[in-house]
Amino acid sequence: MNEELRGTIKTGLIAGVVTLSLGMIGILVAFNKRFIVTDAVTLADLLLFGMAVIAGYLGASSLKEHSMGRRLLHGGLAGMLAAVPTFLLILLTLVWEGIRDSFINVEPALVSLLTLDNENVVVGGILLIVVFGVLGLVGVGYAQLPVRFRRPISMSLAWTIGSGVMSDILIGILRPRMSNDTLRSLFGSTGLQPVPFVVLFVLLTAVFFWWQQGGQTRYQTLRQNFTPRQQKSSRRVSISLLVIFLLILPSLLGVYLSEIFNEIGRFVLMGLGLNIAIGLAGLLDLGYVTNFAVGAYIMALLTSSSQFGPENPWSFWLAVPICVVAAMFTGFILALPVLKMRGDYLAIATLGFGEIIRVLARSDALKPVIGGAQGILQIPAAQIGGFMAQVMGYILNPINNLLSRFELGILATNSNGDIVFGNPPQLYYLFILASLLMLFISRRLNNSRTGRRWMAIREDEDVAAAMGINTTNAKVLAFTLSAASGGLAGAIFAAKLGSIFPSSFELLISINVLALIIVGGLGSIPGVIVGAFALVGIPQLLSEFAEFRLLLYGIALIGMMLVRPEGLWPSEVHRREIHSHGEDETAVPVSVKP
Amino acid sequence: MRRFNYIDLVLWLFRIGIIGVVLWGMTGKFILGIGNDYTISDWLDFFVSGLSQGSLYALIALGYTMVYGVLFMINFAHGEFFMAGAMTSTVLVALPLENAGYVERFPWLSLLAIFLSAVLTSVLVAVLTERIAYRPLRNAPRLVPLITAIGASFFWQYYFRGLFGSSLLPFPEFPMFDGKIAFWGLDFQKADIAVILTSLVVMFGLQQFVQRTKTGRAIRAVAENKDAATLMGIDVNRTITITFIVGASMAGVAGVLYSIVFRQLNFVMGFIPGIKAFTAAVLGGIGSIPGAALGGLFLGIIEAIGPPLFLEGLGVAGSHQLKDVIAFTMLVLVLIFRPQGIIGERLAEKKA
Amino acid sequence: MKRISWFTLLMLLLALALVACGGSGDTEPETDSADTAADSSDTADSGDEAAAEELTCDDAIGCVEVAPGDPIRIASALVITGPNESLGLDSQYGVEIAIEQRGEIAGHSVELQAEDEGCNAEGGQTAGQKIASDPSIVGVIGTSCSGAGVPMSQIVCAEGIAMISPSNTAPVLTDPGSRQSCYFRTAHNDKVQGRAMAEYVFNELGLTKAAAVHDGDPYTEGLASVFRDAFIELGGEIVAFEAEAADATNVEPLLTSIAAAGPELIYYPVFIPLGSLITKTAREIDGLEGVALAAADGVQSPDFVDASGDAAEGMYVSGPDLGFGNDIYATFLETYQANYGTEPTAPFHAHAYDATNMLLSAIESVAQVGADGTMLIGRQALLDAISSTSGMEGITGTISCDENGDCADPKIAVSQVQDGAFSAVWSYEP
Amino acid sequence: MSDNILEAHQVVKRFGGLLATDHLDYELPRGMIASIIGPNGAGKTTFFNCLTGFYQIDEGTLDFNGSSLIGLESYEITQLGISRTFQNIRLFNNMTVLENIMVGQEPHLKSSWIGALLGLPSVRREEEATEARARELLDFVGLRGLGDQLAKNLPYGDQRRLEIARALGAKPKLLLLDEPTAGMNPRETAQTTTFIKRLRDELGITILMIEHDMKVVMGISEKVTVLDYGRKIAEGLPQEIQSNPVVIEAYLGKGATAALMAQEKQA
Repeated sequence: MNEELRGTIKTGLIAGVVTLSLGMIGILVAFNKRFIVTDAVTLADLLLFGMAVIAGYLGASSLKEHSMGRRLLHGGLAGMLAAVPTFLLILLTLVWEGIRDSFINVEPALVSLLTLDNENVVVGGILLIVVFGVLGLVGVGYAQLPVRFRRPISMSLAWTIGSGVMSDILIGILRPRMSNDTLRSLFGSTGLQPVPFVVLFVLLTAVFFWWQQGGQTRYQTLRQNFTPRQQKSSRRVSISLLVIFLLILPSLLGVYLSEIFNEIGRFVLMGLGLNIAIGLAGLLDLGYVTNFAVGAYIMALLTSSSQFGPENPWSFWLAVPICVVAAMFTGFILALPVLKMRGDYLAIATLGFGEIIRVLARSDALKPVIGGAQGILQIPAAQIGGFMAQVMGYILNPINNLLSRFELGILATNSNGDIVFGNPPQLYYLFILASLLMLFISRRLNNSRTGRRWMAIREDEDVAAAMGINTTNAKVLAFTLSAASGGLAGAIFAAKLGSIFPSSFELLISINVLALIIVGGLGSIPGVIVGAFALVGIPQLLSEFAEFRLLLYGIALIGMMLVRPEGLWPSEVHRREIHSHGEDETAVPVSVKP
Repeated sequence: MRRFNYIDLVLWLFRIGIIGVVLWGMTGKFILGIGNDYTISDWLDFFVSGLSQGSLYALIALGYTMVYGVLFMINFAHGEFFMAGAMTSTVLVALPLENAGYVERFPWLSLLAIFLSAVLTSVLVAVLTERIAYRPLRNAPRLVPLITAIGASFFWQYYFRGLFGSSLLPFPEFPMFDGKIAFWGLDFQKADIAVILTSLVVMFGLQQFVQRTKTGRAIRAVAENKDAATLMGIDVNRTITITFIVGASMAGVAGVLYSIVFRQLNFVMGFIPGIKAFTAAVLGGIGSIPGAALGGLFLGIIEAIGPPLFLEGLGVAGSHQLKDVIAFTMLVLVLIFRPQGIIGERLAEKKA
Repeated sequence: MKRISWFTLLMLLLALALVACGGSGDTEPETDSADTAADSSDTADSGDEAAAEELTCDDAIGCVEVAPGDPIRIASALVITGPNESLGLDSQYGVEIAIEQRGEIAGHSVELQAEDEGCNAEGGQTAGQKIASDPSIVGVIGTSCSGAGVPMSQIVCAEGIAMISPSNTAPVLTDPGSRQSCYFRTAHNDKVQGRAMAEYVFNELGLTKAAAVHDGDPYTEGLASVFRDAFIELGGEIVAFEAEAADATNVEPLLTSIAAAGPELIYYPVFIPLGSLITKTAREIDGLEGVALAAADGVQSPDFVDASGDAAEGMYVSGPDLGFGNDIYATFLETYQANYGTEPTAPFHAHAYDATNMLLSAIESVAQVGADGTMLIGRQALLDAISSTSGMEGITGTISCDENGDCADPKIAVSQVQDGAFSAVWSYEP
Repeated sequence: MSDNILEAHQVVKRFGGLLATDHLDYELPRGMIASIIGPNGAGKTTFFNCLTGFYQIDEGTLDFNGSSLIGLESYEITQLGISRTFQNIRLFNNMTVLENIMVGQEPHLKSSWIGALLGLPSVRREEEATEARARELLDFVGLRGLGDQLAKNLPYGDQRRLEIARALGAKPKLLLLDEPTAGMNPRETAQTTTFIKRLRDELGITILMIEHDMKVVMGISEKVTVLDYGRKIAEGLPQEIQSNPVVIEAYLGKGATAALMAQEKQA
């Protein structure tokens, strides 16, 4: 057997095992109700038959030789092999009656899906292999396309399918702006209608093709030929457009997407804070939820009108600074015992703090003070009232009146003339404000002497000390300042929810924040934002996938790191190491010893 | 010789504070008699159940520590290897065997089959994880594999949830682990004793393997210095895979032992033991095999005995709920006294 | 710099496109005020009136219009990922079966949009916002966890969407002071259920020394606290009130502590994993040999009996009497097994099934159907219909809603596990 | 105050049972270029580490400019005026060349993080001054124009120079150079030798270096100390050391005397 054939067989079987897995863990059946193209193509079809195309594509493109016949042969073979494990499963269901007692998702619906609804499952299974073989050939054909066609087609296919998957989100955005009939002609109850699907696909392909075939260069030349003054004004226009865009965003997106933006904002805040500890100072903190929890609980204790709040509840704005300071104080106190620890010892100690907070929050011991399992209720939303609100109302109301013609708006006053940060579009402005503030602070610190000290410690702690840096103080400062942002996030979070329960302060939060700053690009401030969009925003949008969401999240984490280990938007200095000489000098003892 | 600064002051206060709380709690317990009145046999029960739980932590911690030793990465997915072995062997081997009546007729053979299938699954999952999620990132910044490990952890949890469902699975009752056994007039759970003994045997075997065999030496060489090991003709990738295999086997064994003691499983069962085992590995001194064993036992025992011993005497409500607080406080306390863990290698002050 | 301008350009294009759409589809009357985003749903409602000529919506909150051939959409917001997912998925299956059995309502099928509430407050809020922002959703079955239910009920009620929870038990949700007007539940209020068990233990079993254990979840902590207070009020003594982590593996220390306190009964109203662990371990602890065990509806499921084995024999469980004199449940269980390949993994599928039927029946009763098949559902009318539900026979008993939205059958059964099944031994009515 | 910038008396540093420095006495007059030589493991770098606070000594006294160094953290010692370079270059690899030197100026910077947040003019001025001085130092060590490179991307010789520039940033009174010419070719070595001389002559910095290259040692040192097994076995002018048979034997092993003599004749 020659090398190439073995490669093709391997490719085909791997694709086959993946297909089999998709079936056995229930994804296919679950997604078979979810249309991409209404009443025609489901997500399950796409996954199932997509595997065959991919197998064919990979089988063909790994060949060195270019003869068409061999390519078709290998592609077709890979496609067919991709159906073989599934076929074996079908056969297995015939002999093993009780298979479902063990593999809960091997159900009749799966078998009928896999056998293309054939009465006779063996015939159906063989049919599946044939179909897979043909689709493998399609994959070969795709591989044969010149790159200049292939790329636009892939891109527009991805976008079109994405629109189909996200149809309910799109409907949410478009509903206020379109008549029901128009909407119904575009979307089915799930998925895009066939005609719009094709139109969109063709349109996007054309656009991408044009862009690639000259549009991009033309745009770039245009920009290059700007005079300095033009450049300056174009930059000014861009920035003001960006600002306007950010201001009207919530009304553009609607309530639900604003809510997702707020969730992203919460994680951006935490990410910016943790980025100080990990990205700048190299202190691997796995207990960031501690600061968040402190901020949230202090906010609840100060402003709640329940029995846990003070007799005269504070206003949100007065309580926020206290929350931030309290979080910083926690960061400071918890930094002291862990200062001498390095690397992973630090990680586990901070993880321990996070767990301690989590347990204490729900404990009976502290129930009289912070509510234990029943949490703290009746936390009022943040609001601006009185004179301040009046002044803002004079500015905001005319703008809103103007914008409302376009179904848009910005921060609004309610009927009493107060500004209440109660619903997501209003809260959005609070998050934007807080995020911009923290962005500003992060940037300032990043580009200052303090930031340099932290980076020096991250690179090599001993040498940093030899340069005259008081490393102890700098590390304590990093923990303290890093906590501030978490406290702020917690404070807004409590006011946003109106009630807090211990279940909001799990280890998963720390892990999520850590993941987003690394996926975004460690030490990079824009990376935090991109990371938060990728790891908080997208999973929210994927709520369609319900119980498979975390499975996809796991795959996405692995995939993103494999493709871009330096992060989605790395800092100027690519691929920064966390520990100076990582593995040899400052690392903790590492040998496998007796 | 160094001057005393505010940090040292705080650390001393912290140490004195914790020791004070502990002493106060014990005073309350034994002298003032606050809380329940325990007999010697009760205390022994706390101790033995902690020891049994700790043995499981230790077994899982071994895998953590070995992988850390060669790759310097926290393998967050290790708890999932443990879960994979336990779930698969239960669903595909243990329950069918029980239904067919084999568990009662050939308990030892059935047990052997269960152990084998668990180890096999754990190893398969571990090798796949290493191959796909870790190996391509061998030269990436250190935190990147940590993220893929977290991703792998999510993936495997929900993969096995998809395969076997999310309900709580019962594990068959084995006659030889049922009931109690008496030593020196005191009763012990047979299952606890079995777990402790098996763990000891497995850990001893591992120690011998790492010390005595050629592969063991290769693992140690790779842990010491990968480049040098390559020069010495050691296949580093292969050695790392073997390390994963050995670590995952321990996890597989631990998975079955866990099933024997607690007799119930579900797809999230790996997460908490995973975190605890990681803690144990660090507590003992990460990278050290006896350290992992010691750390695991310490953690198990302190979790069991801590609440009644330290907290009840203080009159704290719901003291058993706070066992994690005790465990992690002790961890921090230990790391303050010994930043390198209980038997971690001491860094010769600072390296210049 | 380049990237920023790129991003801006893209976003600008998108914005322009959307605004353009806004201009073209401008058939709606311009009734809304400045905060368009918040009111967008209402606009949609009122805009639909033109289409449904002969039907008029005079509802105080507004109506949902279902076009001919379109499904009636309801949502569920349960915990379907994470460690508690067996709880929520089980309920979701209950909802799905109820929809499946109902078939069509006046020519419209019923479609379920399943959301995840993650068993925490922020999850409940996010799911709530998603549901609230979709004007086509008639009602919600959710949430699983009380912590998620508090913020979610505030959000969906602001839009007048009916919400029925199958498993929230926290008293605060139906407390007259804090209850949201659109909130109902088919689960038993902790106040009732905890008291029922206390009375049974003290009056019927004649035990005077009890221990209670919870796991730090609002549900279990609430029940344990109510039990403790009621038991003391009746004249009993609580010898130990303990807590354990829900994901604990080693409960021997906990039970050894409790054994030393010398209770006659241990009440642990926790969920299946911890409940089963405590049940099995309690049988092996010295000093707990003759001690009675009791739990609540959190473990009232075949899964629990399977996982606990013989150890569960003889223990008491409070909750609805699922053996209620009809055969709905038997049919239900068959369908469940056939559709999902497993026995129920948690107890609340039954409550979810009843909640869904309650919602669907209410929809059936208030829906106005036009000649062309268009359906109008008044939101206020729906809420009124739900709250006037009475005497509906469900799996969990006779469902009747009181003025606070508690709809569970007031009768609470205390069952005993006998031969691997729950059989009712006593019934409590407040 | 004596004329010695550095005085060490009976310094002992133990690692386990091993005496890394064995009752070492050392005096360094102000303004001198001095060298410490000795075979590998003689305790030279250990002595440097004791001086810079990386290690705490077990016995003896260490005085710099008349004040004791004992018990000080290494950052405090740097602030007093001792800077150092490292045998195996230890730059902040993922920072730019300029940033490296700016970090070196730490002891003279005053701005706090609060000032930086507020964007105070004084902070901005200080940053500008720091950067300007960093550029000056870059020019001084001959790395003009490389300021924005990542430190790790510099060639080896430039990295050594950068390390010296970084150390100079602190405006030290005493500069400790740990094998400044290791790994350099003869041309670079010659350049570095001149450069070290310039440091003393132009900036007035006292220099203590560990060096293996005898040409460098003999060329610019005004005093040479020989360590072996943590003990001082000889001290004096280069010529005296060169002809000291004890040293030659300890340092180069027996039979090396002749070779060295021959080398000297050539020079």
